[in-house]
Parts: sequence; structure tokens; C-alpha cells
Amino acid sequence: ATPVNQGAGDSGVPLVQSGKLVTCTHLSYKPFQFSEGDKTVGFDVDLVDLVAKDLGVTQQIFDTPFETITSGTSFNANQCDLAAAGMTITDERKQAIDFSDPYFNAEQALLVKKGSNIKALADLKGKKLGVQQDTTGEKYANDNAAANGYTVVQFEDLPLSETAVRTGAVDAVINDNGVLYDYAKEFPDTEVTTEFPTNEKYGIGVKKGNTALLTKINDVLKKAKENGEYDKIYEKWFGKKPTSK
Amino acid sequence: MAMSKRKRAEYIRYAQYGILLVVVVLVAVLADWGQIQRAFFNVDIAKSMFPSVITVALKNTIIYTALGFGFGLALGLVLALMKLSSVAPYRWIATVYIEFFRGVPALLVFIGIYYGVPIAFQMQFPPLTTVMLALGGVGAAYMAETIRAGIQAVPKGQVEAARSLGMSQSRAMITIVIPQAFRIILPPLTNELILLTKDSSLIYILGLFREQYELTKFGRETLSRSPSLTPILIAGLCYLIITLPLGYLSRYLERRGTSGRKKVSA
Amino acid sequence: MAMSKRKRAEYIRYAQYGILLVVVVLVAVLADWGQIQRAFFNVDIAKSMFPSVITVALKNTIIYTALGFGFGLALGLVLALMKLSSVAPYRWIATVYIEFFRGVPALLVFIGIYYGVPIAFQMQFPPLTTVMLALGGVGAAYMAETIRAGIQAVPKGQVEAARSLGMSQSRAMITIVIPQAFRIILPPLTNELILLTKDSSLIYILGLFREQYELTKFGRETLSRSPSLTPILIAGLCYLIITLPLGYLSRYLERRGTSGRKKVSA
Amino acid sequence: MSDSFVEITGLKKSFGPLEVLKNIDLQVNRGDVVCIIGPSGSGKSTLLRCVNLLEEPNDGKIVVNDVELTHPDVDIDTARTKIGMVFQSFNLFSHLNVLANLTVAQRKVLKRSEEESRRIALHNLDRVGLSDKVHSMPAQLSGGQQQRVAIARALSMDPEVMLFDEPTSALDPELVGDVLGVMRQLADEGMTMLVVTHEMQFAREVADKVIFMDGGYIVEEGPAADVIGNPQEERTQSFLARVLDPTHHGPKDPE
Amino acid sequence: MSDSFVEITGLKKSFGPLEVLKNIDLQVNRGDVVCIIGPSGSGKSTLLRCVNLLEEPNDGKIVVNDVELTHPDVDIDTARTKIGMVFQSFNLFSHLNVLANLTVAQRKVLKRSEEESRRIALHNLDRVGLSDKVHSMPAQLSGGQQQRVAIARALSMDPEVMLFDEPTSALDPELVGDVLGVMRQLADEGMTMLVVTHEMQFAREVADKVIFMDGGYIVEEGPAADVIGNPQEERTQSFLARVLDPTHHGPKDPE
Ligand SMILES: Nc1ncnc2c1ncn2[C@@H]1O[C@H](COP(=O)(O)OP(=O)(O)OP(=O)(O)O)[C@@H](O)[C@H]1O
Ligand SMILES: Nc1ncnc2c1ncn2[C@@H]1O[C@H](COP(=O)(O)OP(=O)(O)OP(=O)(O)O)[C@@H](O)[C@H]1O
Ligand SMILES: [Mg+2]
Ligand SMILES: [Mg+2]
Repeated sequence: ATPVNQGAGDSGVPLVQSGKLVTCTHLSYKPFQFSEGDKTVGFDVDLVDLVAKDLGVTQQIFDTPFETITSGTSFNANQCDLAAAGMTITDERKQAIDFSDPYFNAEQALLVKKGSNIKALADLKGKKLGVQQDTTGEKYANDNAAANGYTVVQFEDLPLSETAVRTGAVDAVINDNGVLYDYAKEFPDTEVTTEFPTNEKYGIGVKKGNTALLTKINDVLKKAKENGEYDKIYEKWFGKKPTSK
Repeated sequence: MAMSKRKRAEYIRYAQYGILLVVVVLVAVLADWGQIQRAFFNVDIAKSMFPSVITVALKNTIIYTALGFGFGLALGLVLALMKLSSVAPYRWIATVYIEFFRGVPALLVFIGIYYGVPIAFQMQFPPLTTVMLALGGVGAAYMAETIRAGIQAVPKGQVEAARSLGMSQSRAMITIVIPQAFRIILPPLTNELILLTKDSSLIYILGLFREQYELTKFGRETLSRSPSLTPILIAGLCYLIITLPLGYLSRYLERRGTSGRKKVSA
Repeated sequence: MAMSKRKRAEYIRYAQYGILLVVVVLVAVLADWGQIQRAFFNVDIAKSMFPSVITVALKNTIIYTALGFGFGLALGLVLALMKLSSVAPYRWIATVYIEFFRGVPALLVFIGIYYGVPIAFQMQFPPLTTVMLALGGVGAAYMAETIRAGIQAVPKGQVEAARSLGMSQSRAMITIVIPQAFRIILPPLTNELILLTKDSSLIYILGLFREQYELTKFGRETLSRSPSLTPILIAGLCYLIITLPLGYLSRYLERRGTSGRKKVSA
Repeated sequence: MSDSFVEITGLKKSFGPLEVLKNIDLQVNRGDVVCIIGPSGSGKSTLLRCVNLLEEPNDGKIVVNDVELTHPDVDIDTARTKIGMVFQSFNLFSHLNVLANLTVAQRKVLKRSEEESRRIALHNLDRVGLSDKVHSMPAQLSGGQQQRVAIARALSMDPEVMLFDEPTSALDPELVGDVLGVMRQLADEGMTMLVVTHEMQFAREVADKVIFMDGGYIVEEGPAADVIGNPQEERTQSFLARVLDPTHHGPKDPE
Repeated sequence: MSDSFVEITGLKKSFGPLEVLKNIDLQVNRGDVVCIIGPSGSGKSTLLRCVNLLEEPNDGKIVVNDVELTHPDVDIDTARTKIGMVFQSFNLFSHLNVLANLTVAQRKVLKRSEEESRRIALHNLDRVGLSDKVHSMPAQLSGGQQQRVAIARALSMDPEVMLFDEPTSALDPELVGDVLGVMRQLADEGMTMLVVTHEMQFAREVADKVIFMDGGYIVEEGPAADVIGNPQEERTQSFLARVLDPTHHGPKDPE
């Protein structure tokens, strides 16, 4: 039999709270994780549920500022076991936390008010571009700011920045394509006019050195992709089959 | 000066009503009322918030505030007595604590606690304990000043009378000063409870589970699904359910206190 | 009772110092000092924050606070006069405004302004204007109450003396009451300036670009790049640069005011 | 009728349900000093405050120097400049120095020039013996000095009648004399004065007429020698006994 | 020496640089009433407060009933129970009703039983004529009533000497008599009393000895008839002239 660790499920993976798989995330990031009624749902939530099921525990969502996830603070403070937050794997973040195998491909995209004629970063000269704090989109926007002559306006979360486009506080917002397309679908007065090929991959984060959990996550992801469960979840949230895995 | 003062006062009155009318008409015309109605009072969204906004969010706000207030009051009393102590280091510690926490925004303190406490003490407190430490730590600084001022506001003559009857300093403190100080500090303490209720809107920064959402976090979450101001408005009204009665209580206690004391000195 | 009171007092004093010593030792042993030093005082991170933390963040905090205070003071004066007005609807409007903004967390108000103002009025204000409206709108509620209380705190005898010399009501208000009220409200007004400084930590919610960062936003931003508490500590110290002197000023003004008034009534 | 300078007829005043003045008739001749005495709460202050309309009477007529103050069209602000009032609590403007206290109303109300109001202020400060306090702030003065400044301030408006509401009862006993001295001097100069006071000796020596009030009525009035020296009414007698001879009473609850 | 009940020798007291009592010697015999008069700031209150060590003397010796209060090992709390003190501002415990005001120290300090302290309280309330106010709160009483309760509170501790610091100067004139009446009665019963007062008539009639203080010294002392009726010192004369006959002074600055 496997040794019973503190707060372990029957799988031998040590957990922060016994019987629970606590997921750190930053709400809202629709459709990866967001509130619906009294529940938090989304693509990431369903994926992590697979992990939880495999561990024989239930998933619990812990909402915390995004910077505390990417900096590893949440793990160091033992607030959660893993982080699933539509989070791109970057070298910088790898220094603070460990990532699973990639589970989603993303590019950066530009959301604008319909009819604004902003189709590229160059069209934003002298205008304001909204970003979400600590995202790869923010980094992309900052890296290209000097060349295109726009001002970067930072928001604490995705909905605030999206609303800023609708109220006119900013002229455009840059973020991952998945979330912005979803928003434009819901609010037809906005549209996504372009994508930037950044070739990003989302990963699930764990505390540095937590290989037991990391291995488990990678196993579950691999299995799901093989047995079609991943495709089912993908279709549920994006309305189409994944083009690549 | 052709018209009497009374007539002039009447005209001024008319003018005041006139200005009011003009302003009301202007606002009515300038604002886009259809848009406002859609944006502010979306009945469907409002309905979807119940009952959780009460059973979860309001309840949590009250719990967090109560925990913070309880801890803050205890710590505040200790700090107040330290500040009145004859031992200088106690006074210094209390002063540094009070000045720091009164001078720094609560949000920054919460971030500091979120990052700092686990690092410094290598331990993880349960979420409710962290909330209690954060809110209470901020509240204690305010309450310490209130309690100290309350103790000092008890007229010196009361202690002198007690001592001239043979009571010791500490006996006079317990029997005469503290009971009277308590009546003096009740109104400001109630005000600090209101401040704490409002500060509880910032503990989302500590990270929360869904069952732990308080009103502001709950309102923001609902807002992010439906960009209508309705969730914010409803959360705001829920705060008023707590803060308005407390405000009236505070003013009532203050009035009662003042009139009581006025009579004594008359 | 074998020992005299003086001896007993001495022993109590020793005991107090003893407790202090024990607590200090306990804290010193329990805390992980190496870790704390690394976590709280990272000199490299601190260096990297200068000079921006002063030239940008502190400067912006001061600008935002000043704008909010100016607008809040003007609006607060209007609200105070409305609350003292003989025209009932003015009183109602002022009361609703004051009660609402004093009872709801500033963060919620800011979110409401962020979402609500552009929708309701179909216009987009420049960022500084929005900051001014948000901070000033919250501050006005507090200042209105302060100003009203200040006006009412001017002893009735002052108006009576003025009127018995033939001054009209409004002449007495301008020449006698307002100047005296101003001296009474200076200390609480200074306190509200402190509150506003701290509330300015919440305007990150309105969306800011890098040159607009105030202290808290700046601290958090640095923090997210380097998980050490140093940025928060430095931001906190910068707030104290503003709030500590204001706190002393407020208490100085209060002391001067009270002693002045005491002499008059003696 | 027409030779009385202040004329009060049928004056009534209530605060809510509390009838404070029930039916007051009073004549004061030009140059007379009238002292009003009576127990606490009998309405003395209210009567005085009605005379310059600091309290609005519910009923009755008040005429001062042929101006009917109670007429709805009278300019009460102008009328008040002719009626000086001195309060128990001095009420100097605490943010202004002594000189400004004396000049502010002269300039803002009577529209006197800076020099003129200053000259008049200095003259009146001299009358009350405080020429050296021109630039002091009220808080720097003793109670007796403050009250004398208050008198000088009222005099600077050239009033035709002066009202005093217990001008010495907030003062330390040794400072009382200075204020009473100024008042006696004013009376000697022929000022018409209504004085609410507990200083029986002053009333005896200075008053042309003494009025005893109780329960909102004038119970007894007449020359000081009669009302104080030989009171007819039982209520006057018992009041005077308590005030003039406090030590000869056993403990007795006044209520 | 040994027949004086209160004995003060070489008493000195400063507040910072301000020397308030410069060198006070005073004997009070058992059963005597000593009245202390003098201008404001002369140190009367400070002297009284030194007698029960509310102010700690800088120098000198105070002996009350053969107990040397100024000795470092004396239990001052116990000593104070034998010395009753009555303050100008009454200082009733505002959160306690009349009965509790009278019993709290009896029970907490003298450790008397509930019944005994209640019985003694009621007896003393009766002495001051306020048996019907047992359950009133201080705020519901007039100033005169509050002061009489304060006297009863002090008496409930069975003091051997009573100190009064201007007990009537915060009272309306008509309420003064009730308090002075109680004090006169106490004196008649043989209580040793030190009374700071401005009530010259009381001093004249009741005091066995009158002390005139000025500038931190005792300037003149002796029987009332001498000190008040025929003062020898110039300072005493001018003080008494101002207090006894306030209306015969022109305006003069007392400073
Ligand atoms: N503004 C007011 N509102 C309500 N009641 C008042 C007001 N002013 C005076 N009174 C009441 O009217 C009564 C008479 O008051 P007034 O001040 O005229 O008495 P007084 O004779 O001057 O007494 P005192 O000697 O104490 O000054 C008192 O019972 C008082 O409480
Ligand atoms: N606690 C204190 N600290 C500093 N100065 C004090 C204190 N108590 C009294 N004094 C000063 O000591 C002097 C004498 O005061 P004291 O109260 O004994 O005078 P008094 O004769 O009782 O006067 P009064 O008639 O005004 O009560 C005054 O100048 C006063 O300001
Ligand atoms: Mg009166
Ligand atoms: Mg004194």
C-alpha cells in the first residue's frame, strides 16, 4: 500500500487539504473559468475535474490575484495544489512554478468596438490599449508599444478591460484569443479584428518540485487526449473540435 | 431696501426652489434614461443574485467584519493600555503600530499580510484567521486611539473623587473610569465598525473560495458575467443594510451621551 | 498589605518590564529572521524602485489626492449648505447622497463610476477627471458632514451677538460663523485628507497606464515581478511620508483649537 | 404713554408647549435703569431677548423709541443697531481681536469708515478702562475684561437702550466689581438700561425701578427700596430671603 | 502641638517652574472650622489638595490625627478614607445613581456589607435632606442637590476631617443656601473642617479661624471678626473691599 501522506487522497499525492484538490485561479477568464449561477465552470475547470476524479477527490476553486499565481506566492503560502488559470507557459514563470505539459494553444488577439477600423497595432497610434495585469498579452503590448506609439492601460482582471472597450475608456484590448472571441460573441457591439501569432501554450502550474502531482496531471491530460474526453470538453466550451492538440 | 426683510427672505426662498427645479430638469434631459434603466436596474440579473447575495455574500461580510472587530477591539484595548502605560517601550511599540496602520491603505496592509505572514512565520493560517488578522489588525489601530481618548476623556475630577474616597489607582480605573469611558467610546466604536464593514470589501485580495465571497467580490463576479451595474447596486444596498442602522445607532448614542454629560456640567 | 503601596507599585513595574522581555524573546525565536530579511528588505529590489516610486508613484498619489480633495471640498461645502438649508428637498438630496457614499465601500463606488458614468451620460471623461470624480465623490460625503458639524459647533451666542449688533443672518454667517467654523473643521478635514490619500490606493480599478500608477499599483506591479515584500514595504513608507505629517498637523491643530476654546469658556 | 421709551404690552412667548412669558406689560422711561430679578427659569432672559427680537414673541407689542419692533414690515436689523445687548457669556467674536470686535459691525452694518469706526472703538474702550488691550484676542482676557469689551462693543453702535442679561454671573467674585462699575457709570451718564441681575446691592443703588418676575409674570414692580427693601408679595419675600441671606436656611429641597 | 488635629509645617508645592505654595504652616484643632479666602490663583485649592495628597508636596510635613501623610511608607489610600473632600464641581460618579455613589467606596474600600453601606448611605442622605433622591442619577439633580449628595458621600466614609473647595461657587445663587445650611449643621455637630470659600457671611458666622492667602503665602490669619472685620494687611483689605463691596469700584484692570 502507498504511504498515507498528510491530507493525501488514496493515490499517494500529498494535497493541501485532505479530500480536496484546491485549484488557484483568477476569475473571471471566460470560457476557461468563470461564474455561472453559484458555480465556477469552464474549460480549465472541467480538465482539472478529470485530475480530481483520478485522485478520488473533489475540486475546489480558490480565486486569488493573478500575480500571486504567476509569482508562486500562492503555492508558497500553501493555498492550493495547482493553478489552472488560462496561464501561458513562459520562461519567466517557470522560474517560480512548475508547468504541466501544454493543454491549449493560444495566440494574442485584439478586441475593439465594432466599426472602429482598428485592425493592427499600428492603427492604435496615439490611442489607448487595454491589457490585463501580468498576462502575456501585457508583455506583448509593452514590447510593441514603442514601435506603434500607443499607451498601455492596465486592468486588474479581464472583464474590467473588456468593459473598458465598450465604455470607450480604451480603444482596444489585447488578450488571449479564446477569451476575446467568447466576449465578442456575447457582445456584438465588439469584435476581434486580428490575431498576433505568438504561439503560446497553456499549462497547469504546481509548486516547484511537486513532481508527484505534476506526473499525475500529465498522465491524466495524456489519457484524456487519447480517449476523446479532451475533445468533448473542448467542443463544449468552444463549440468546435480542436484543430491540434 | 425698498422691500422689508421678510419679503426679501420670501423671494430668496422662491429662488432656491427655482434653482432646484432647473437642476432636476437638466439632469433629466442630459441623462439617457432608457440606457440607465437597462444598465442599472436589470431585474433578471437582480433575481439571479438572490438568495446567494444574502445567504453567502452578506453573511460572509458580517462574519468577516465581526471577526475583525472582535480581534481588533481586543488588540486595540491592549494597545490603548500600552499607550497609557508608564513603561516607555510599551508606549513606543503601541505608537509605531498605531501610526503605521493608520497611515497605510488597508489594501496594502492586506497584500502585506497575504505575502508576509506565511513567509515570516513559516505557517499558514486558516482563511478565516487570516481575514481576522487582516481586518482586525487594521481596525485595532483605530480602536486603540478611540479607547485611549475615551479613557482620557473621563473628567479628571472623577478619579480625584474616587481617590479621595480611598480607592487605589487601579480600583478607580476599574470601578469609575472604564465604565464611563465605555459610554464615551461607544459612538466612535460604532463608526469604526462601519469602517471595518467597508474595509472587508478588500479582502478578496487574500484569495477566496466561492463560499467565502463577500459582497464586493460577489458583486464583481456577477458583474463580469453581465456588464450591467445592477450587481454593484445590489451589493451597495446590502452594505447599506449594515451601515445605515449602525450610523443611526452611532449618532443616537452620541446624542444621548452628549446630552447626559451636558446636564452634569450644567 | 505588609508592604507599602510604594513598594508594590515598584514590583508591578518590574513585572511589566519582565512581560515585555518575554514577548520580545518569544517573537525573536519564533520568527525566521533570515527568511524575513530576505523577504522584507531586499536591497536590490528596493534600489530598482527608485527613483520612479517617488517621481511617478508618490507624485501621482499626491496629485490624485489633491484633485479629489479639492473637488470633494467644493462638493462637500455645497452638500453641507444643502443639509442646513430650509428647503426640504435640498436636505433630502444631501442626506441621501451623504448616507449612500458613507455607507458603501469606496472600491464599490469606483467600480460603479467606472461602469456607470460612461453608460449613464454617454460620455467618456479624461482619466484625471474620472479620478477626481471618484475620489472627490467619496470624500465629499465625509467633508459635508464635517463642514455641517463645524458650522453648527460655532456657539449660538456668536450669531446672537452678531445679530444683536444689527448684522443680517447671511452677514453673520459670512463674517462670524464661517471663519470660526473653518478653524473648528481644520483638524477633521486634515484627517479626511489622510483617508483620501489611502482611498487613492483603489483607483487602480479605473485602469491606469504606467505613467499614471500611484503607490499601491506601483508596489503591486513591482511585487509581481519579484515576490519579496520589499515593494509593499516601500510603498507603505511612501504613504507614511504623506500621512504621518498630516496626522501630526491634525492633532496640533486640534490641540490648539481646544485650548483656545477652553480659554474662552473659562 | 408717549414718554415711555421702551413699551411692552401683552407680551407672550412659548417654547412649544412651555409658556415662558404669560402676559408682560412694561414701561421704561428714557434714561431709566430697570433691574429685573427673579428665580431661575422665570423668563427674565426670554423677556430681554424679546426686546431685541432674538426671540420672536407669540403675541403682544414691543415699541422702542416709537418704532414698533413687532410690526411685520419693520427692518429689524436696523432697529437692532439702536439696542445694545450684553450677554452673560460675553460672546466676543473669538476669531477677532478686541479692536476688530468693536469695529466689525460699525463697518459692515453702519457702513462707517475704517478711521471713524476705529476712533469710536478706541473711545469706548477707554470708557471701560481697557485702552491697553486693543490688540488682544478675547481668549487672552479675563472674564471681567471680556465683559467690559462686550459692553464697549455694544456702545460703539451708539445704542439708545442697553440690555444686560446677568452680565456678572459668569465672573469670579473679584472681577464683578469692574463690570458693575462700568454699568454704574453708564447709568450715571443717562443711558436707558434693562438689567437682569442677581446683584441686589447694585439694583438697590442704581435701579430706578426693580421688577420681580416669577413663572412668566411680573409679580411685583416699583422702586428698589420697595421691591427689595420691603417686598409685598410672598414669592418676592421668599426669593429675596434665599438670595440675600443664604446661610440661614437648613437643607430644603427647592423643588 | 499635639492638640492640633491637622498640622502642616513648611509645606511647599511647585508646578514646574511655578511656585504655588511657598511656605505654609497651619494648625487646625479638632472640631474647628477654618475658612481659607484669597484671590484666584493664590494657592487655596492646591493647599487643600495637598492635605489629602491629591497633590504631592515638594517639601514639608502634613500630619492628620497623628498620621504623617508625607511619610513614604504611609498607606495613603487608607489615610484618605479618614479625610472627606468636597469639590467645586461636585464630581459625583456620573454612571452611578445616588445610592451607588454613596455605597461604592464603602463597599470596595471599607469592605462594608451591602446592607450596612446602604443603611449608612440612607442616614447620610437624610442628613443632607435628600432621602427622596436615592435612585436618581446625578444628571437628574440640580447643582445644589448634587453638591449635597457629594457631601453625604464623603460623610458615609466616617471622615475625621472634611475639606471643602469652593463648594458653592458653581451653584445658582438661590441654591447656595441649601449647601451652606448643610455645612453649618456639620460644623455645629463638631466636624473638623477646612473650607475654601468666597461666602464671607458664612466665614464670619461659622469659622473659628479665617486664613487669607495670597501668592502662595498665608498673609493673615485669626478669628473671622479680625481677618474679615478688621484686616491688618493691605492686601487683605483691598481683596475684601473688592469682594464685599463690588459696586464701589470704577473700572480697573486687576492684572
Ligand atoms: N430656546 C428655548 N427653547 C426651549 N425652552 C427654552 C428656550 N429658552 C428658554 N427656555 C425655557 O424657558 C424658561 C425660561 O428661561 P429663561 O432663560 O428666560 O429663564 P431665566 O429667568 O433667564 O433663568 P436664569 O436665571 O436661569 O437665566 C426655562 O424653563 C427655559 O428652560
Ligand atoms: N496641575 C497643575 N498644573 C500646573 N499649574 C497648576 C496646577 N494646578 C494649579 N496650578 C496653578 O497653580 C496656581 C494656584 O492654583 P490654585 O488652584 O491653588 O489657586 P486657587 O487659589 O484655588 O484659585 P481659584 O480661586 O481660582 O480656585 C494657579 O496659577 C494655577 O494655574
Ligand atoms: Mg437667564
Ligand atoms: Mg481653587
